[in-house]
Amino acid sequence: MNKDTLIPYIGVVTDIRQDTPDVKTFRVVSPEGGKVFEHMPGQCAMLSIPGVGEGMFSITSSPTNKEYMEFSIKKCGCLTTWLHAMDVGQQITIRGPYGNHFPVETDLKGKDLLFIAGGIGLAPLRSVINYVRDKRENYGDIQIVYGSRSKDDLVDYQEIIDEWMKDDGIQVNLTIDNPQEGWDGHVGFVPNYVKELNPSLSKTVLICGPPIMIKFTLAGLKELGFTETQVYTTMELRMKCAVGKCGRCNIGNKYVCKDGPVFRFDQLGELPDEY
Amino acid sequence: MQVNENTNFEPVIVAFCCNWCSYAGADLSGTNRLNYPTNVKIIRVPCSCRVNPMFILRAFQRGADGVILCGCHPGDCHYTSGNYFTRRRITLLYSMLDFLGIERDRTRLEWVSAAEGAKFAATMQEFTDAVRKLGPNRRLEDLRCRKQ
Amino acid sequence: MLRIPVAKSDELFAAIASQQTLYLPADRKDGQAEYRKWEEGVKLSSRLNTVRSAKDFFFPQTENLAEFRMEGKKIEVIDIRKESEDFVIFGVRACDARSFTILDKVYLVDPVDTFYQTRREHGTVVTMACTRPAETCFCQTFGIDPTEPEGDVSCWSDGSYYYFRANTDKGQKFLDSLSSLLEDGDTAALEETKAKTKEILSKLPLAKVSTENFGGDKLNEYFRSEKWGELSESCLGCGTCTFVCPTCQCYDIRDFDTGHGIQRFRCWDSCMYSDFTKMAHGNPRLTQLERFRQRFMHKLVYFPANNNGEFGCVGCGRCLSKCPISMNIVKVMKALEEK
Amino acid sequence: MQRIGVFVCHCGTNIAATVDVKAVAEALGHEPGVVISREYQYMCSESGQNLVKDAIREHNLTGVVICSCSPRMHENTFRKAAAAAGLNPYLVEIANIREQCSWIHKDIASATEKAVILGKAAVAKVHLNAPLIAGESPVVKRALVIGGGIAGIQTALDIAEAGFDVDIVEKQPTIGGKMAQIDKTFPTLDCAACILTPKMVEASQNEKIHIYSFSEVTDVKGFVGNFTVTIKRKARYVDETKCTGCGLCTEKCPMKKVPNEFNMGLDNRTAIYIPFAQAVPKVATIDPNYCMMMKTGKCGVCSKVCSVGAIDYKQEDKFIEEKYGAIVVATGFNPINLDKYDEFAYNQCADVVTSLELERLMNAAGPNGGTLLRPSDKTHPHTIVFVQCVGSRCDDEKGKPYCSKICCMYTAKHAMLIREKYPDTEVYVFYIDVRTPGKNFDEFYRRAVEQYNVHYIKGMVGKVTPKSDGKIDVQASDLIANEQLHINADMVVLAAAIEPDKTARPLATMLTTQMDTNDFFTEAHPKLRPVESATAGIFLSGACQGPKDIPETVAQGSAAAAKAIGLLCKNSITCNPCVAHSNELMCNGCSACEKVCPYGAITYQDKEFRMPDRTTAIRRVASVNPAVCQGCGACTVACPSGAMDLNGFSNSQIMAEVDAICK
Amino acid sequence: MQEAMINKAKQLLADGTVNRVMGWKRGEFVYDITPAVFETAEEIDADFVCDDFTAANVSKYLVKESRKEGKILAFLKPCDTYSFNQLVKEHRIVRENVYVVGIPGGPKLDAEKIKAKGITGILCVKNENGTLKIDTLYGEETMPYYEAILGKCETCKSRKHVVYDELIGEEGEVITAEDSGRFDMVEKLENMTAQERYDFWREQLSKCIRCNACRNVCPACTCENCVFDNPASGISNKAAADSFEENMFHIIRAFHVAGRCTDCGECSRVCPQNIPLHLLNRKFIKDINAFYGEYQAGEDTTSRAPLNNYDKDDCEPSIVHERGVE
Repeated sequence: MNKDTLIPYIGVVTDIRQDTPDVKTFRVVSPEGGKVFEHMPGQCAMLSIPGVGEGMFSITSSPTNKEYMEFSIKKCGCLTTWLHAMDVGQQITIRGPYGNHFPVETDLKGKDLLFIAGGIGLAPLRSVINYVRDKRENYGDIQIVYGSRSKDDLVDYQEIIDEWMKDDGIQVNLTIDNPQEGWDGHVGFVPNYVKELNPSLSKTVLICGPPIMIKFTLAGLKELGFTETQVYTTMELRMKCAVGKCGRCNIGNKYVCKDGPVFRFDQLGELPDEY
Repeated sequence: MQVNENTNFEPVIVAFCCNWCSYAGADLSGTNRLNYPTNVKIIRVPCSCRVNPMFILRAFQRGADGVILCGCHPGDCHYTSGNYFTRRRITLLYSMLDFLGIERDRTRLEWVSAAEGAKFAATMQEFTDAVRKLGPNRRLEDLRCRKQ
Repeated sequence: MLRIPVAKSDELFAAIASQQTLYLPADRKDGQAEYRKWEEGVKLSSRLNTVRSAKDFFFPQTENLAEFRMEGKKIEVIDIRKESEDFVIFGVRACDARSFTILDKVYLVDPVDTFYQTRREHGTVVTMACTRPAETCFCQTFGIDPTEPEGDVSCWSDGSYYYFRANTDKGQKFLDSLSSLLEDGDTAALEETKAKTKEILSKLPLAKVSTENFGGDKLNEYFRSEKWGELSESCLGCGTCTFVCPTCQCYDIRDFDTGHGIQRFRCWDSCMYSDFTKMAHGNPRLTQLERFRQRFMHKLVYFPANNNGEFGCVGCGRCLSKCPISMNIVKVMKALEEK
Repeated sequence: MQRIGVFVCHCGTNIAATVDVKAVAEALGHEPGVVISREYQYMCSESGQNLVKDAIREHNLTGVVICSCSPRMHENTFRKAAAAAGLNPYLVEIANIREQCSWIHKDIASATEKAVILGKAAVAKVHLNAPLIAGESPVVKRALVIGGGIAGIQTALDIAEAGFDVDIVEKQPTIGGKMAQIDKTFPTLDCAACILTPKMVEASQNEKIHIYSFSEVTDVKGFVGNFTVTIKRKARYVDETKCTGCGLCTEKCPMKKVPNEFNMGLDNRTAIYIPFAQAVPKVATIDPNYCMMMKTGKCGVCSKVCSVGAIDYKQEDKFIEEKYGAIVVATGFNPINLDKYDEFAYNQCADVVTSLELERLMNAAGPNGGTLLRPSDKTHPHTIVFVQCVGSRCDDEKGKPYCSKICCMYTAKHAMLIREKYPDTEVYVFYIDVRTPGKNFDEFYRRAVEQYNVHYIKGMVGKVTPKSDGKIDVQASDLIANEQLHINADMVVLAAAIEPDKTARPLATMLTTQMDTNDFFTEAHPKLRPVESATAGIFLSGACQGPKDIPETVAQGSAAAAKAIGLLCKNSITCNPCVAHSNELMCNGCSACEKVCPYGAITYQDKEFRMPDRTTAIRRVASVNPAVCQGCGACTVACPSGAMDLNGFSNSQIMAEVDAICK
Repeated sequence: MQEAMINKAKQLLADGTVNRVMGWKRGEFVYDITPAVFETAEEIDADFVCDDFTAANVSKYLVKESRKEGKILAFLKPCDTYSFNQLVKEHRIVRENVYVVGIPGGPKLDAEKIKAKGITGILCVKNENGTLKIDTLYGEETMPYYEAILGKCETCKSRKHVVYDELIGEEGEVITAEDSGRFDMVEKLENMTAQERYDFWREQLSKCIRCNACRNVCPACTCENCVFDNPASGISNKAAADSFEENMFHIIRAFHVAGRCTDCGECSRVCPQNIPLHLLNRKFIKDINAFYGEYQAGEDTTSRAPLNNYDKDDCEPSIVHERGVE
């Protein structure tokens, strides 16, 4: 019998990094070593602890990483609380990859890219950012605008400072919501910051963050002259099967787990406002 | 475990005991070295009125063959009225289980005071014997939980 | 056409059951019908349809997906799928037969659901043409002809004979295996029965219900309709319609700790349930209006949008007779069409 | 992921002799979340506890399971040890493998197996333990005593003695209660007033004590340590602060035909009155039902004669609010109403009196100045019949099922006093049983029979019939002689049953304390907590809890005071954190929990919530006052939605134990 | 009757006493009637119906409706008034926001019972002197009226309205248990052996598809969040995966409504599988009456529910063991 997509593989957690007070990044490999499966940037995987729950998480490592996958996970429910309490060496179950991905090899190729992220919203974009960094020659300018509540809540802060900021041709703009001691960077909300930065209209935008941030940033981008066809985002809804069958994650006739999670805003605009 | 019905059958018995009387009564039967079967495992609750019917069903689901509930004698409740509520709830629950055809001897409620160590031991012996006679719980078990 | 006298039906069922498990609708004490495994003494029901639909055979209410053993930090995944055995479902009505096609469009598209696939492969569907449609029937609305049911084998009855026609290889093999019992005969009486049935069909109170105003292109128009409030206000949010529906396909995946391992099972779920889309941090369908709308939008708009205009309803009428408050897809269609 | 430490105790050989302790530690070491599993000779010893403490620190434990003796023995010990090592004490669970395993079983294999299962259950439970913090709630250092009889006075004096402020609320114009009406006390026959009035004065003079006479409690809010009580100060139309109690007004008041309650209506008083000479406070009170000025607007004599201008006809009821840390109920008793006892002709014949009326008739301050005369014709009675158990020990609706306890003794006292003072008077006592338990009580009773020749007749009085000649025919049966008797009596004295004061029932509702079917307050435990009510911070003093004589009342008054003092001594109360709590999002507001709570710890509030449809709505939800809740869990089962759960014994914890045991 | 109700509704709407009317709306067939809220006289004229098939108990809707702006008119049958009262008692319905008009009760008819006779294609149903004349696609059929009476109406407990602001028609009487025979089936089961009882309930409960219709229609089940939907309760389950879960669900549900269930019979009416669920509730009611004295939930809004009450002399659970056959 063929392997059913609902039956998961085993993954071993080999490294756990505390990113922020409530976000940890987990490194997962197969028990035999190496990646459990290949994926494209923006795709997701179902992680589970049997008896606790199963949940969809975006794969935050780049496909170009050939050794492991990473997941940045915010503690919010039963399963994530359990995951946060894990020690290195713990096995989990994993299945995937699921969903579509950012069109890194098609529509985005050769484009100037603007990444806008808020809080844990950086997680799905990180995969794309590192993919693009690894295939730098295929893309134009890269600008990253990333904001969080405070400096401590910036996910992947070390990587941003140590790697992204040091790369040529990458402009990183960080912001935090409120002034804080030891922070001499920008202070303010992401949507306003984006407007202040007044990015060039030639850029293709990839945005991810809390719904309210997306809403205002999108409005701001439109004011600046961006069109919806230039902006991509990635969605999250209640999922169980991750293969478009169990019937919960649809927005109109589109299943986020299968037809998404990556949508261009003009596509989303055609769908009912139920997310 | 392949249950050879009725022979070598060791029933699993869950006993809910209120902290103030029955649990102390159980302790006393220990202090007095009064033997009762190892089948009985005690769960301590503050008062018999803490025992939700859900817990009793849960025990049967998970493989208990008998459930016994012990509390202070009526009138002696540490919380004055808890066991009166217990009595009503459990009477109705047991009656309902009986109505559904579940064997009566799988459930019991006994008032055991902190001084009644001997009664506790005797009750547990009696109850275990009765359940042993009935054999494994089949009418209210969850097949998924049956020990393989 | 191949046929067998109705009087010899027990012989027929015995012959089928000797080869594979046979299920057919049988009457229950309470006057309703349910699919039952045939054994000596089980009679084919004369009721128009069963309470539960025939989807149970391919998509059972609950099924285990996998088992997990946990020890220390280790997890072991146990694939518990078993090769299933061949079986026959006899007496499936045209509506239910069509529902399998609809379920196929969900479960057999990539990635294939192997649980469903296996059962589908092992099951032979023998349909039974309707002769006494009820007032709740509206399968014609979805282009189904209850006198010409689909399935691996189609079967008709004129009261004296059962007539058979194979529609698939599997069906042909099935009929071949019964060749000793079946004889060729003329179908004049059957055609008469069909004609009578067709006459009744044209007189059904719901005969005029039409899908012409529905389909994938109506997405935003109907989603924003003001009728939903009124339609959903009396909905209890139970899952009766979903669970008796032959095409409802939503499920939940849950884990159960058996005390000696974790069983992962899936079970039917209903988009009418308040927790259907509930997440740790919110719920996109907070009110019964949204959940109610989802069910009907799915059948009348989303499903056709994704499946070349095919609707997610077969007009079996179960929800019409079973909804505790008698709200149903026909009422919804009529209300939405009103301007 | 929990980090749990398991510690298995040998208890010398107490456990180790029948349980393979090493095997238990080994088996539990494999349980999920267990990171260390050790066994030790004596876990409760200093070094055993250090083992636990070190492990907590070293392994950063999130939970501890001790397999040892009963939690009733050492739960606290290990909780303290955990706390000392920085682990919340409520993250410790005990598996009882001594009293409930090693001591009752002999077979090592099966005992070990059971010990492992008990250990697993504890591990499963501790997985779900939440750190609990015992809340603290401040204590208002002031006590309220409701009722100013001997019980209330004694309690108040004792509390004041300990240095705390205490208020007495008394509904009558004076404190003193029933004891003030009594003539002599048994078994010593000393004068009640002589021993009571000094205490009344002491109470009035103690600066820690404030007396709200002629006042009633109308509302009680709050909980132990922090009650807010509304007291109604009824208008007495006399300014208490000005009145000197000179009594001139009472002499001059023209309205002199007011039945005198203090003398049981056996004589009259004036409309403005001071109940009795030693009243405390000695302040006049106007009875508006009789005062001519109040009724007709014409009179004003008292106002004219009052030199200090204390009279105020316009005075109104005043409500004051006070805060208290403890409340002592001392609402006392009353004789029952005898209207229904036609057979004793109480309403037809003035010479049929109750025992309390007899007290007044015999009292020097009573209507006859202490000479016993028949109320009807003021003649000296020569034959007096006492009827016992009038309304006590009764099966029917008219009376009370209980024994009123004091009647046997006071009847003996009355009989003795009468025989002493009027040797020519024959005294008959009809009794069912004579009950005289108590120090010197039986001797006292025997003296009445033997020394004073009181005729004690075991039997029932069937009918009392007033005769035209002023005599009273008492028809009775003598059960011992088995004969019917007719006694030609001059007076009949009925030992009426006593019942709780009528104000007690509404008060109990206000206080959320419980009462029995006879309206006596129910004590928290009939043997071990006799002066506490089940509601924390409410104490019981005197006859409100059950019939009592004076020494018992005083003893209980002092006991209640001691309990109250114990509470008031604390700056704050540490609350048991194992209390119920309600998940407001799930609460239906149905009041089921409130109905089963014996402590009144659950209250309902209308709160605003964000509803699923993004609107806000007002919902009625339960909330538990952790300072009052005692953690019985009755509410958790009454709650159908599961909104109510109990800390330390949560639904999921108990089910985890069940699962572990049945596995 | 329907006429009088329509007039009353329109009058109360017109004079501003209420701004909505809770009633029943006609459907596609003679029997598929939906509870509905009407806001205008036009809507009422068009769709309001009250006839032999308006069996649904609308009191549960008032939990939500009574929290909305303005007062709503509710037409309540005698049995519905008990549910209504019970919900008022449990603070679930805001009494001030409902104008209750009592209307005569059943007996109502059950389309399923007509269909069970093999009668199909039902177009019209008329009661003529105790005989139902049923117009069908296949010609006219007849059956005795009493055989089509809805199960809950067969054992009607009361024709009395325990609460109303106004009454249409005359006040009826409470019907004794002997006269209604509502405990007869419970008693019959009690007299069976344990094995027979077990077999009976297995056959019934194994039909359960866990659609939750019984729970969702039940006026006593108005929990904000049912324990069976709440993963944190530890007993949540969805589609019964096992015979135990069928038992568990129905036992716990019956227990949760014990002492609160007014015996309105809706659970059995809506069960798509015809499981006689009301027998579980009636068993509790019968036991409560026998053990703790007659109690009718919903009869008033002040008495203490039997499970939130006690008597020191209550019987012991051993009474169950001492009863007749096992």
